Amino acid sequence: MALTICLSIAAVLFGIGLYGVISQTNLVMIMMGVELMLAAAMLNLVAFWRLLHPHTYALQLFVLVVMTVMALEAAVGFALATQRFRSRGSVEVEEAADLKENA
Amino acid sequence: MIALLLLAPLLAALLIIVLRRWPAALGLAGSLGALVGAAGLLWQVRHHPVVRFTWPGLPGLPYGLGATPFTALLAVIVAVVALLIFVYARGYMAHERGKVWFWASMSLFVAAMQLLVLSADWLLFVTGWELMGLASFLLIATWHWEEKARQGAVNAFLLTRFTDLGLYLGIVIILLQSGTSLMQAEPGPAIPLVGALALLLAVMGKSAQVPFQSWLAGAMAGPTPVSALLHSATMVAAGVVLLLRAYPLLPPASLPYIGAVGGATIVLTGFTALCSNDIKQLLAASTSSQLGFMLVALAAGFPGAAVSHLVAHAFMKSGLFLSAGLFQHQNESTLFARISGSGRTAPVALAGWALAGLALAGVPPLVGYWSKDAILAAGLGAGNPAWYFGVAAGGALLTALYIGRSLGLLWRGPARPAADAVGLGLMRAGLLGLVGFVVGGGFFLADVLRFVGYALPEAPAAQLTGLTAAALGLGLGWFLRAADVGTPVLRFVQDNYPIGGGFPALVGRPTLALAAACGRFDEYLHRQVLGLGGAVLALAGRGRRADTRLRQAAAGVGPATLALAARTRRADAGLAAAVQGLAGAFRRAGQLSRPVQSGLVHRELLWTVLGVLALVAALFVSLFRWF
Amino acid sequence: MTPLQLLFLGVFGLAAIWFGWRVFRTKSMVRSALSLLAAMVALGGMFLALDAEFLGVLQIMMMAGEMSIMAFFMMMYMMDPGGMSSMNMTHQQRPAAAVGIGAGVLVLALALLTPWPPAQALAPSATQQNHDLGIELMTRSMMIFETAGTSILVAMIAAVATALAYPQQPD
Amino acid sequence: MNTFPLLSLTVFLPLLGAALLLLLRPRGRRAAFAIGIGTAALTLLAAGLVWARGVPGGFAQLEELPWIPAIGAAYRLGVDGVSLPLVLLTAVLFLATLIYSANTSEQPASFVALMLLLETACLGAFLALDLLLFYVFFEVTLVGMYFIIAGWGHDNPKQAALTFFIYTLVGSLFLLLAILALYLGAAPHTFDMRALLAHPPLGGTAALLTFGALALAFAIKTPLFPFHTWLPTAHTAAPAAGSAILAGVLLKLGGYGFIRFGLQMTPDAFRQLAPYVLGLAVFSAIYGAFAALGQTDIKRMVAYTSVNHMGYVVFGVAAAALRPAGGPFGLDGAVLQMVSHGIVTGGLFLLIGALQDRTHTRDMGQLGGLAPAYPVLSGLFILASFASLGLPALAHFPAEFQIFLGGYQVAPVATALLLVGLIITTALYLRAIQRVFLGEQPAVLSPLGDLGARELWAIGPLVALIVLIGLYPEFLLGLIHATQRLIMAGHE
Amino acid sequence: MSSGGMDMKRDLLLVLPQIVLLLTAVGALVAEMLRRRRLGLAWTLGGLGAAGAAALRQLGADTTAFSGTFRVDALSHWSVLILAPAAGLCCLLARQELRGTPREGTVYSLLCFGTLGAALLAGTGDLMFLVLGLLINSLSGFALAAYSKTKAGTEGALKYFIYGTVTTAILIFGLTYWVGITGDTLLTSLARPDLPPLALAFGFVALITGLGYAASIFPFHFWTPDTFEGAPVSVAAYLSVVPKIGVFFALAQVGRSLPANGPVAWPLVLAGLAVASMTFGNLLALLQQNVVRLLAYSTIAQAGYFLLGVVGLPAGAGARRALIVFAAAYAAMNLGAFAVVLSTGKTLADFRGLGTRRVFAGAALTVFLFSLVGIPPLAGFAGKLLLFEATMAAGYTWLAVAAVLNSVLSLAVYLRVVAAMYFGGTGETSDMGPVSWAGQAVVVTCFLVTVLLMFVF
Repeated sequence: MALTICLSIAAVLFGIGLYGVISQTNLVMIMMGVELMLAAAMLNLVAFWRLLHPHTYALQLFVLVVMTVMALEAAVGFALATQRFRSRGSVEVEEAADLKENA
Repeated sequence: MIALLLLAPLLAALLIIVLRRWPAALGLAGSLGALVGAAGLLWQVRHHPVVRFTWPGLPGLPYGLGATPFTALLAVIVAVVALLIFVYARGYMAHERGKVWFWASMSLFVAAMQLLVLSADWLLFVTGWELMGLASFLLIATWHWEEKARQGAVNAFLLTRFTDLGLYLGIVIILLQSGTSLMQAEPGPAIPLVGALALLLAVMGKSAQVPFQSWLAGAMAGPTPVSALLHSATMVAAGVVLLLRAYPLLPPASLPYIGAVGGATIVLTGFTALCSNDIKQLLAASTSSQLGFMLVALAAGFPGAAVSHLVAHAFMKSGLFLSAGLFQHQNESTLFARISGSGRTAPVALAGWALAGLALAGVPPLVGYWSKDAILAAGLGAGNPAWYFGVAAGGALLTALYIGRSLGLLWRGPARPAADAVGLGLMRAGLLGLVGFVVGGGFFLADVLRFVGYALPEAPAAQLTGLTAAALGLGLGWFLRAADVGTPVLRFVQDNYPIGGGFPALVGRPTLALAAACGRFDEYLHRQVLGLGGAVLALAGRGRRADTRLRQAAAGVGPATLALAARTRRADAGLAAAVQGLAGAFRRAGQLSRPVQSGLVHRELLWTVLGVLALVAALFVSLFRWF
Repeated sequence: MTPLQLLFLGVFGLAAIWFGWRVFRTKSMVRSALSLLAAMVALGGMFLALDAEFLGVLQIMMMAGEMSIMAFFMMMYMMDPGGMSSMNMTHQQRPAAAVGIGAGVLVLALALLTPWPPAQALAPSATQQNHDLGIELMTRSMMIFETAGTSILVAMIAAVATALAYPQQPD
Repeated sequence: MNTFPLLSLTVFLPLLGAALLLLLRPRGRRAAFAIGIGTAALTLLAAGLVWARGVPGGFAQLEELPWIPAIGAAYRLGVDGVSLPLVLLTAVLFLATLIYSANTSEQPASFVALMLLLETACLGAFLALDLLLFYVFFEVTLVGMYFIIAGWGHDNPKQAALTFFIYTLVGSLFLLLAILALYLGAAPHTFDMRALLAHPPLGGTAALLTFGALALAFAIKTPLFPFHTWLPTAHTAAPAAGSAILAGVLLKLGGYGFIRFGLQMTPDAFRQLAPYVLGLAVFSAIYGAFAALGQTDIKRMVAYTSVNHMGYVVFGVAAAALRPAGGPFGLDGAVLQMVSHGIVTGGLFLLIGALQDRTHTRDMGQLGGLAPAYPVLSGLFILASFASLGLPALAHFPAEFQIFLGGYQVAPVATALLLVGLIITTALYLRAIQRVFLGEQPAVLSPLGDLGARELWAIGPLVALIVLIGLYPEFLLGLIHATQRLIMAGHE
Repeated sequence: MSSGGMDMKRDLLLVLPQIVLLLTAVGALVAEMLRRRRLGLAWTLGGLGAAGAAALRQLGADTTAFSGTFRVDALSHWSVLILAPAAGLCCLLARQELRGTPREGTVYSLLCFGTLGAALLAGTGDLMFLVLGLLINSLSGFALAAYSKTKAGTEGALKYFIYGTVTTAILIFGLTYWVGITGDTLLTSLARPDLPPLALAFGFVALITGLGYAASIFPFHFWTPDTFEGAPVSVAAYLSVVPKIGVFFALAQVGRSLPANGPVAWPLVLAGLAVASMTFGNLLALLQQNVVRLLAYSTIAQAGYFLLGVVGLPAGAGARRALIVFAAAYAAMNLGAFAVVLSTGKTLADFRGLGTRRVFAGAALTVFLFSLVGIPPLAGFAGKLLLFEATMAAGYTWLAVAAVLNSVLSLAVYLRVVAAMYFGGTGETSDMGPVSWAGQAVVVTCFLVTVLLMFVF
């Protein structure tokens, strides 16, 4: 029961995150979508640890790793956004379409 | 001796080509050498009936050269006739262009014929056979700046080469049956009928039998010595030599076919000769007809008769040609219309013609009388005398008729001044030599044949018939007119019965059309093959495009339109277009998949995620069997 | 699992979903960021309800920090941080929604169709957890742990290298 | 027994020459061709020494060095009666074409280096006894030929070269798959051709598929209808020397492959499918002849006759595969036919090159009456033509006659059909001779005159070989026959 | 619980190559802080060499370190042996291209970090290494791609970043399911036969997504051409080689543990992706006028060939050997091609007449491109030969046929460049300045490896 609740909530969060990633025009908003997807992953991991394998601490460690990923990607993402803003004046991805074949 | 016999003319030919000077002298020397060799060979076989050398040719199929009394005799006859014609040609060609070409080819020709005569295995036989074809092609094309000569040469070689396929097939069958390429002294079992008929095809081509007689007429475009050489002891005789060689292997069932071909040829070409209005054409048709006699004799089961006529005919026909050449030289033409009556001013030529012609008609004691009698006797002795004898007697009558007619035409008509052509002396010398054999040869014919191992059939009824036919024919023929009446039937007979337009129309044009079609088809194929690559790739790219169905349709139409346009616009230069079409097809295939690669990150991301979902869904569906 | 825990789980879960949804439905990035923060905190609540005290607290604290940073950046890069003129920040809504729903349904089906083993009733105590996690970190997963540290170093270098403007070249 | 690695020397001498060229980078044409011709002559000498050492029948003069032991590949060279004639042919033709093209003024050093590279590749492919090594050499020939066509050709050479490259690469990649199938089928896995020849590894469907891949690869290379369409294009675009090598040597890789791979490594599959191969070969030969007759470009015409002649080769091999008893003649003939075709067609292409230098056209409609103007050129061309149409006493006859002998035993009707190709070939050559060389001499002639010393030195030996092979084929056939008997013995 | 028998010293020695890589990266950073660029380059090259030497010393070992989380086997050794020199060559290229730009030394450091990430991926024995290796590799890649800070550069980096984060998120989410069903994060725990197939399949697709993005497998490849075009050429060279090799070795590590005949027919999925990647990459490469983009699409196509090796894994050790040889060949020929591009120009027009203008560069590029096609006796052929062999041994003959047909297609792609070099007339554009010793060294090294690889192994 508890597992089903947790996995379902994670699934919905993942779906929302994916929707956000695809529907948003702003880099920062896309990153938010990614955060949601990663959050869903963490929820999965915690639920699996608690309800299926409470003595395997690698699962908890994995949660920590996911948190690291979250934070680090956000950090580099913001740095990139800064640079992009500096060179282009916007972080809208629709405006990032200068590079394509001109053949 | 064999080496001398073969190498002398061959060396002469090579030297003429390399040195490019003294062609006539070298040619004559080579011919003389060949004669010496042939005589020596004859001397050799007098004591040792079989002389043979073999050396490795193909694996298990050695080459061999050898001589029997018969082949030695043939070699001598060829050498003699050739030498005399060479002498004649020295005068004939004194002022013509293309001497190097002519003399080299003549020498090569003689060498090839001697090789054919002396070959003791089938591979060398076919070598000589084909080399002779090559030499005849070159000889007929001596005056290749004339359209007629070019055409005649090509037709002659093409037609004979076509029938040579029969020789190949026949020899293949013989070799496979006997297991060796050497001609066996003790013949094995007879070959299948197919093989015999294949050989017969080759004979029909080479010996200008019906329906392949027309190349001979075309071959008259060459110089007259060439015609003399071709039509007497060599080229056309090769067919009969082949039959004589293969005779022990022929199944009895094949003989009627040979007889039928020979008989038909005697009659049909006899009429052609009778209707001819050109002296050389008359001789050409007559040659076919006379060779038909030999075939009939063979089919009747009397090779001796065939051999005798072969020998006699060599001298008679070359003599006739040489005298025809004299007429031609004096009048710059061979048409009866232009030379009629010139016999009175050219006594030597006329005498040569008359003697050789009478011999051909079967007037005793000339050599032709004996050989023709032998054939008539053979006809009587055949299993089906009504046909064999009848056709032979009819043929004899026809021969006498056209000889008589030609004599009449030459004698009567307007008197023409004798031209002082250069080289007439040598030409006359050659002619006289040959006529000498014609006159004297008859007395030795039976002995010679006995020497080479053949018997001459004799029958009083045959002699009587022959004499009657000769007298009747000559008498009637004298009064026949020049056949210039342009009736379609006569023209049809004159032109060697061109049914449906003859070979050029029946075979040549369809072949060329087929070839052109093949050429076009090949370009089409090339374009299709190239287009195929593009189409396959376009197809591969298609699966990925969900949103470009419309463009897909356009893409399907695109290459097709392109191909169509290229095909209709330029059939020839389609190649370049095709290659560009290939590049274009690639390019289009790539462009079609380009909407996927839009450069907009969110759209691409969508594609990616859709791809993932598709993968997951596919995997899930595939897993349902696991539940 | 006690019913109370289940209740908390459900409530926090619904809250997380609601706030997660709000992230992409506001016209203002600041509100989006705050919604995300709320969703993360709800998630932390779920961790707590699942007896993972350490992770729950860590989650709430980290997310609070991160979201405040995010809010700053938002104001830097947004043309309209307050969301006053109700500008549209979205595109390709329809396919995105389809994909999102599709993926959610797929994962949901997966979660429901997979035959999970029966749930464990009891969890180790919080101290036991911390102790065991520490042992894990220092033995088996030491290299992983160190690698995670390295990744932080790399991220710092990468972020700095990317974000800093070039100084004018002296030449 | 002498252990000097003569085969390796033969194979890599040209490569050494090419390396020398790249090192010295001679500016002038003379220096480049001096090196090239010298190297090719030395290679011919080495090949002659290989011959002199003796080839008893089976693989002789083996050389083996470890290469990639992990996968059972090694540097293995050896020679037998099938490969030696082709090696000699290669050495002769390269020498002749290098002499012939000694007037190439455009980047002569690169040209010579490429030709030498190509020679190494061809020799290596014939001498390799390791599948992998064979494949390596096989592919390098493509590269070399691509550059020669694209760099020194005419009439849009880039596209022709690309077509050639792509087309033949398709074939060679299928060859690669077949090689891998053979490799995987052998136990233990090995690329050693001798092991695979001794015990053909595959059976059943695998063998059929493998043979299919092999047949496709070599049918493109040979080429057989309908995979031949690259050939006329490539020939039209290639320079004379390139055409001579392409027709003279590269096509032989196809025939060689049919024997070495198809006949020897997948014999049962070949036997099973031989009727189809046979039929295709007959059709190809006849079709090639007809298509050649339909051409107006004399070079294209000769190119199509290659389709015809190589059809005979495949016919002979297929006859040998169909029934070993009928094989001896077929296989002997096929190998000899490859040599004959190489020399005759190589000579013809060089002659056409000489013709083109003088008249600047290859369209038979625009030519005529050249015999009096260029008697030597015309004479040699006529001789080579008659050789090509299979006149006895010239090179093609012994080979074709044996093929007919071998074919008649297994397929009389097909053989009779094949003879039709002979008469069409006759017709097309006669037509060409008549149109180009016979007739009234043209008013305007090139100042070049008749064949010069360079051209004579290149073409003369080829013509001499045409006559030699025609009159005394035993000097090659003895060699071929010994090996053929071994192959057939292992094949019963 | 799994601490029994742990021997820290042994384990640390086993991961010595990776530690050396880390130290190299840090040292390069220190040199940059001191503004000693040449020292930094020398240190980097030396460190990479040392890492290679450390890996060489251990060659032949097949064991694990840290309780199975990190595998010390042929793949991890060879990854260092291939990647360290490759990274060194990238540093040399960067030296030629970016010399004198601000923070030149950071590039060396990030290149080393990225290599470390790839090396960790190649030895992964634990799901978390998959995530972290990918993370380290991607983070340094983002920074490198954005190095030029131009509009194009940041755009490329932006795309790379978005792709990276999204696919990584999917990867992690999918991996959690694997963790859920196995109860562990070790790859070896996947070998159990009774795992629920749906979750296994989902995790696998997520894995392909996350790794496929870094390896530019279709349909996760979209960032590739834009990022390559925007980034410095040396960075593009790096991106085309180092992450890719790491990822494929990681896939091979997973393939070692995941049963192929279980419910999830993963080789089949990979085979399909391989065909799609090859075909798509080659088709689009045909259209490019920009040689960098052309090479970008060519790396997508080559990724398909890499997948052949993974598909062949279940059949035996041959596939792993094939992957290693092809990786080495690929590194050499791709880096070489980029090196020539770096000194010549980006558009096809820049290559006109190169064959006569700079004979060696032209010849070398020809060799690299022919090697990419797979023409013997060049390195690319050796790799493809082994790949085909492995594929056929695994029973995927149709895949080998598809790969073969794609090789034909790729010929058309690469010959366009060759034709431009030799038969395209002479270009009017001049080269991009003098070629430094560093660039020349890269071309020569790659040339030698490409030509000789087949004769030395």
